[in-house]
Amino acid sequence: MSAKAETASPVLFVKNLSTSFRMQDGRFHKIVKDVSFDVGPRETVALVGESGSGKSVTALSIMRLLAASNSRVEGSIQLGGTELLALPEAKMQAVRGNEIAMIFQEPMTSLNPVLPIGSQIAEVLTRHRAMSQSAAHAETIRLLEKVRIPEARSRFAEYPHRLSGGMRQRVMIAMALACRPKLLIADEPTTALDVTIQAQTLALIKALQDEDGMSVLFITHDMGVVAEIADRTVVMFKGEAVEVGRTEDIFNQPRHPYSRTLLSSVPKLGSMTGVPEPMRLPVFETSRENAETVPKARRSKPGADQPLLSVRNLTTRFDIRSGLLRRVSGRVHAVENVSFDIMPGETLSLVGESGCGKSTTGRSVTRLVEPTSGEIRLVGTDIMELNGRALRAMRRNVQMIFQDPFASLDPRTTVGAAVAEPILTHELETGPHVKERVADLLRRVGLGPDVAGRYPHEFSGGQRQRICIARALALDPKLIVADEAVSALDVSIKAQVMNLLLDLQETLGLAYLFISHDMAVVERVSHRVAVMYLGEIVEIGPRSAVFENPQHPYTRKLIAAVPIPDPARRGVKRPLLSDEIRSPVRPTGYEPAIRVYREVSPGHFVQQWGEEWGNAA
Amino acid sequence: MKRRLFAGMMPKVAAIMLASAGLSAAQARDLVVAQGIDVPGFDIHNHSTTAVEAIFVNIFDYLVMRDGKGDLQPALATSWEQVSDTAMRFKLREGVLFHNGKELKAEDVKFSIERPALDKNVMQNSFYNTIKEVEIVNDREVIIHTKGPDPILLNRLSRIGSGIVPKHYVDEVGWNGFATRPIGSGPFKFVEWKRDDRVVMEAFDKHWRGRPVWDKLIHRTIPEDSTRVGELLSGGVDIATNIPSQDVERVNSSGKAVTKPWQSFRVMTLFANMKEGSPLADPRVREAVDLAIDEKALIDTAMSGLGVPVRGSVAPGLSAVPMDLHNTYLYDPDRAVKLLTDAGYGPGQLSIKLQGPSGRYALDVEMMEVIAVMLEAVGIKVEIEALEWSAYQSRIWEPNKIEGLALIGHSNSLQDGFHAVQRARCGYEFSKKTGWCDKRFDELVNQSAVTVDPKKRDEYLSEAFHRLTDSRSILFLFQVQNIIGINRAVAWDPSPDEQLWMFDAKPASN
Amino acid sequence: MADTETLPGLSPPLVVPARRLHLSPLAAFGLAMLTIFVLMAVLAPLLAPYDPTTPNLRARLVPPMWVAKGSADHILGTDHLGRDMLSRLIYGSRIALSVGFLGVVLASFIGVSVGLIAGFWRGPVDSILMGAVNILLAIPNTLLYLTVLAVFGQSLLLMIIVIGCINWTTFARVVRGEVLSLKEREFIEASRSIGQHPVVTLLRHVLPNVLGPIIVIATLNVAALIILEASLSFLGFGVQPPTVTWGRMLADGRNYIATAWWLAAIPGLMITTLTLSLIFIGDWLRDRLDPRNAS
Amino acid sequence: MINYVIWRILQMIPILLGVTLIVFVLLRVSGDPVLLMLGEDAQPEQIEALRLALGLNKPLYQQYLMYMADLLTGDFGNSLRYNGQPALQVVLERLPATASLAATGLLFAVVISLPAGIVAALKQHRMADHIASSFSILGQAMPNFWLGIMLILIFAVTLGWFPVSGSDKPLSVVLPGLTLGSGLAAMLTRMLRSSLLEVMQQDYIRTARAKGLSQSTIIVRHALRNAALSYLTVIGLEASALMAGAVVTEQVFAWPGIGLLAIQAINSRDMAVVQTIVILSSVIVMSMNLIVDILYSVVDPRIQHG
Repeated sequence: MSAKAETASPVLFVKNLSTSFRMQDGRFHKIVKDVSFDVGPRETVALVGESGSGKSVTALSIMRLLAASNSRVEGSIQLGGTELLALPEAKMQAVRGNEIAMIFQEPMTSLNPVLPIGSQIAEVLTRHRAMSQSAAHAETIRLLEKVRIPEARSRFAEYPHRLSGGMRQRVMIAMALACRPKLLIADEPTTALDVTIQAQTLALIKALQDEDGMSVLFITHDMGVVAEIADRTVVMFKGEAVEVGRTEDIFNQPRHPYSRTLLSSVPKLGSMTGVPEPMRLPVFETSRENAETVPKARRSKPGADQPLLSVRNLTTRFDIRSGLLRRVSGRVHAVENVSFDIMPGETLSLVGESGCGKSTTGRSVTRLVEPTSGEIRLVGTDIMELNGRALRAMRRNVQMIFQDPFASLDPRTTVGAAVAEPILTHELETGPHVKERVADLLRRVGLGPDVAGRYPHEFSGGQRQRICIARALALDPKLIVADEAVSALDVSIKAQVMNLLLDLQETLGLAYLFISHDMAVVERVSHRVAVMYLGEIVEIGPRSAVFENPQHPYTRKLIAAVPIPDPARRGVKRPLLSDEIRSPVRPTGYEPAIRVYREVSPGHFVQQWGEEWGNAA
Repeated sequence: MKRRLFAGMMPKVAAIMLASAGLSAAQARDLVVAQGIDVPGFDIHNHSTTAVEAIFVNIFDYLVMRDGKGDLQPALATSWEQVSDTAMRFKLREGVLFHNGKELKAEDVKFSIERPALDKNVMQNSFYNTIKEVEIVNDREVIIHTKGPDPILLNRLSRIGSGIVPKHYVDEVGWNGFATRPIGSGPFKFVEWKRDDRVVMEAFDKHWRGRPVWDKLIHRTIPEDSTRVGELLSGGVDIATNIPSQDVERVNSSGKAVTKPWQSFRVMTLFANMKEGSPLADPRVREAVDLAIDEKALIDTAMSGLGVPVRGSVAPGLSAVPMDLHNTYLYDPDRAVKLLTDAGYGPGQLSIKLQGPSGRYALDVEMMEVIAVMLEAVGIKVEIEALEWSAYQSRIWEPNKIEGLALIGHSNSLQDGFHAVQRARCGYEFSKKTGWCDKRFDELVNQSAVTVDPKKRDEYLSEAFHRLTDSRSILFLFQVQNIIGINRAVAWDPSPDEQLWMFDAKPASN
Repeated sequence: MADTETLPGLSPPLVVPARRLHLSPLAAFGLAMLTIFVLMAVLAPLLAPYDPTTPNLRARLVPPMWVAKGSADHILGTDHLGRDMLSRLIYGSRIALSVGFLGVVLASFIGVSVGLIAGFWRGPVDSILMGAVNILLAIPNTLLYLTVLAVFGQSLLLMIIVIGCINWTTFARVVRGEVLSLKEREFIEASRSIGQHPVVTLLRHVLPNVLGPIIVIATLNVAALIILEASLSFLGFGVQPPTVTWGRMLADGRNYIATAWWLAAIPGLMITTLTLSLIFIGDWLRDRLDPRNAS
Repeated sequence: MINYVIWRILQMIPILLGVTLIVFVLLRVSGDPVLLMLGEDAQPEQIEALRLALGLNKPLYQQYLMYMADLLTGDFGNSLRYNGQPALQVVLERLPATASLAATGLLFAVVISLPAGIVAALKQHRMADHIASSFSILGQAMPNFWLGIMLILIFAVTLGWFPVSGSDKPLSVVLPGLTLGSGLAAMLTRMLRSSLLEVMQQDYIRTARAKGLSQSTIIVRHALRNAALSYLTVIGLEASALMAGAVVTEQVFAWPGIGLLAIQAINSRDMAVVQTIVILSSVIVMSMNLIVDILYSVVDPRIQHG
């Protein structure tokens, strides 16, 4: 494939592309600086970089979708020899959706919620192909079938909200491919999807590319995805294309220090095979070339015999009310009969896809949501019995770190006040000691005490997450529930925060309930892992046991779906599945099946699965 | 329908412009009269407002009726004679038809007059309760018996409360039915009533005076003054009552309409709280207040010159009132200051509350503001409390509720001196408000009520009027004059009794 | 069901430090005018050339000085009782502003309290409070004002109280909606998870974050109340004389539109200017306080 | 859907109870209606008799219970002002006039605000936007009665294009409709502008642009329906303002609807009529809100009332 790409003339040719935006001061600031690359016929080029690297702006510049009033695009963009930047808007409209099509990151918001999906696809056909309504209708159904949407005919009149995220992204793809464009620009098309759905979607794009023979410009931050699909890769950093080359070359011999940082920071699934303990990630400091921190194995000891947290038969359900009298018509079985222990100083990871109940489990354990039944013992005390003041006092022992560092801090409270709040609430320190303690905590998470007077918006995502960790540490908790604590962070930052958590665990003897959907991260930080599916734990055990010897079909599926950031390992053709993540909503009176667990090896339990998994394993 | 309205708007606009230019209301032989208030229904015995009566007169007739000068003229009764001190005989006009074609007979007269006289629950009862019985002599003759001598029986009978209604029709539909679909014998017959909008009447062909020149008479209710003036100027209405004085020039210079003064029997007064403890209990203080108010200036400023200063409840057109109290006033601020000093009040030491309604009488609030300035000029501090009408009414209605001075306007629906003073008798409504009781006054008023001899009666009442004036329990300010606006295409002279009797109106000859 | 709890365009809480509040020209105009009006109200006795309530019977309906027959004695002319329009306007600003601002302060206090409590605790408290909101929302406000003022009389204080007690529903609805969405935000959950007392959480973390929408609504509400006062005066239920109010001046001046235009035009202009200023300020605050515009 | 409507109607009951209670209490603690009924020449005996006849001598709560019992049988009491006619009949008679006025006002508001809002949003910060925005701000800053009087002066008295007042001619409804609709038009224009601007920033609009659709298709097909939600919200919220505005507008134009009736009834303490108006207009407001909610689900398929 890639051989072909280099000989033929490129489909897309971008030269010295610069994009500037008018800022609040009224002047134009360059966001994309002098970027040049090309995309050959049938070739897939990945544009990779972290948030703010200008990769999406580059894509929007190519499509000329930036508002003309406050943006300026310079340089040259040629599509099949036509200079796009010189086209009048009306002509450009004829190019968009026709010769270049685009799919976006958020399938949830990228479809118009008030129009049926069929008509949104048919619209492209009537616009560019001058088809009649009925012809467009028929072609739309063909497209829906092409993107493997089951029962395509009946889906035509469906509205987007009735579809799952994966389905919506398929609709987006169908829409993009409607006119058989020369070039498909895919802007983080799988980032918002669960990992199994991501795998399906990537496979679909690949298959369609082969069928239609189009070129793809693939924008992503995920090195795994890059390795999986890209023939060539453009690494972007602060608006510049710092490295352009064949994907294998960039992965094997990254030349630019930033490329190296990016690659080294990514936890690779399977890289922990044979390592018993969680391990720090290597972090390259981009500013200092070759300043490499050697990854150290961590030896935090899950010491005592007595579990710190002991959860038995935890069940949390939410009522769904409907009808005239607001009767309970169904229940979300968010957490169903879950039991596990966490030892002091140990990390137990809950892993699973959206809707599997992992977050609800975390919140139930701290009683931020009210569990339906079960027993939660923290250092011997049953938390379920506590109320009011006692409950608030208990919270000293368990703290939480949340996914979104931007939402986790009150925008109107200074960092210092945020960190001091728990101290003052529980009257741990008084007077000047509070300040000292806050400074100490901030120092501990790698921030200076001088940041105490600043407001959250002045910090980056990673720094904010550090502040949240400092706040969580303020009460000297024994257990921290980290709910997707690193998921929203950029690759390099993610590594730093993961390392911080590991360091803190060692020095303070913390236990973590680490909730994540990212298998690679989980593999890196956990002592033990529990895989959740539809509110239940389907497999639990020591990390190495679960990852190296997965038993449950779901665990296997999950591990298989993770893209590996290693171009050498790609090409393993996945079957084009279109199964969905199932919903934990049950009718009232639903009795969950009684589950039996089998002990595979010491401490490694797997749920006996039923018919539904069939031969999937 | 809406859609069509807008689709066809532009051509229609043009059409309407042409229409309003070419056709005046007069040529269409419709007469449109606009007032600020609507009728509450057509039960003529159950209302209490002159403006309502002003509409009714076009539908109903009385036994006797006042002419433009206020003199009594035969109407349904062609002649009358005093049979005894307590009985009066009336001969009825022949061939008078009700709007439904039935002839008006003595039994209708008996029925129509005995209801207000004998039914205590109707509002007009207080005006008719001197009547004991109506005796039918024959179809064309009745004798009205009163409980005692009643010198103002004819006054009573020339009011709308004694309008003659068809007995058979009321028997058939009841008073509630009558209230919405009335039948009378007046020059116009009722067609339609849309509440708060319009009463439509059409000419009654067989009216005994002859057919009115107007095909239709429409009374419209337009509460907002400026809108009413706008309608007058745009030709939407032909006659509009209560034109604000500031618009007089505008109306007259418009070329479309003219204004004419419209007499009213209403006299504006200040009721004084002269009960124990009130500073106004001191006659010197009341006199000082009286002398401090420059009625002429008050009329000229607040009322734009509309009004006549009075010292009693008197107006031209009323019977048995001492006209020496008309067009006169006392104003002597220096003496007022001295009186106050004598009474023990230095400048600024006396504080009086001035209560009044807001929006009930023309320019009522302005009146209070000017009065306050005048009182302050002699050293009386004034606190104004202006209330929306019904709140005001409920505030001062109960006895002893006036705190200092209260602005009240009273009309005279019996058009007789007796009615102007009778409520000031001890224990009656006015006396309850002011606290003023005077034996001699009560005696005079009571005497007048049973004295048939007009000369003696006038003497009694004149003395009573002066006693009331001198008591200064009520300070009389001025007789109200209103302004009525009339389209130049209509010839009509307003009568002094505040009635809008449109039989008289004719298209202007030009 | 649609989420009608938040006013579109107002919803997201705000993150803006003072120094980022660039003034737009319109907002600058609004702030300048508001400052002038406030100064006018405060300094009324010093600024007004005449007593606003004393009629001058010799100088009635004098037009403004720049009009023919105008006089420099009365810059903005006099009314039908010869009272100086300029002085009345200056004093009138006191009532306009106090009805507007005090009414809104009271309304927002009630509304914000109700909204906070209802949104934060939900359950039966929420049902009862929102029931009250729905009752008040169902009754056309003007009818309610008229009825209450007709019943209890028409003092300025009462008017402010009545406005406060009726007008709070918007605040309650919006605040409740904000609280409901804030409650989903992780920093509120974080506050719970450190064991903070709910009331403290409410006051320290929820309240400051709903202030933005409150300020915007309040600003626009002040404008609405000034117009309301004028409308009530028009219907005869306004603040009673001799208290001077712009609304009453405008309402009384309506009968002079054709003959002495300045009686209505000048207070009308004042009301419009003040309202415009407040709307400008409100719009500007809305734009500024919206985090989407904060970068 | 039907279940939802029934559910919403059931929800109105406690609200209506609250409404009746508020109005009842307010009016019963007000002045004595009997005095207003009987007029200036009433005798004390008459007053007493009428008080007794109306049950005004009973304790308040008994009067309220009596009233509620009557309401349930469809008896809203009798009008004092209109010689004891049933209040419900008096009010219902006026409803069509107010309904046509409100409908016209709403129509004007929509007809004005749709193009104005779209133009303002599309030409953001340009002349058309400034003009549309200025008018809408002026519309909000101008009291209804003032606008009404000016319209009469200009378009009826001076130009003679429309009738000054009343409701009998075909064009009568234009000026009052415009007066009533102006405030709503202004608010809707502002709302449509800002919600269109907001919608235009949404991802799906970017998608539509990426499909190569023209600007007009994007607005008509993709943006307007989404902006319609907040547009509808405002109409729902302003339903009661429309009813309230009718009071002033009807007074100015002598429009014989329930607004004018309300003023008269309050002034004459015609309690039965005032109560009936308030209850009826609450029902209207709630019904309008219900309609708006149902329209939501027409506009937005995500909302389902099941």
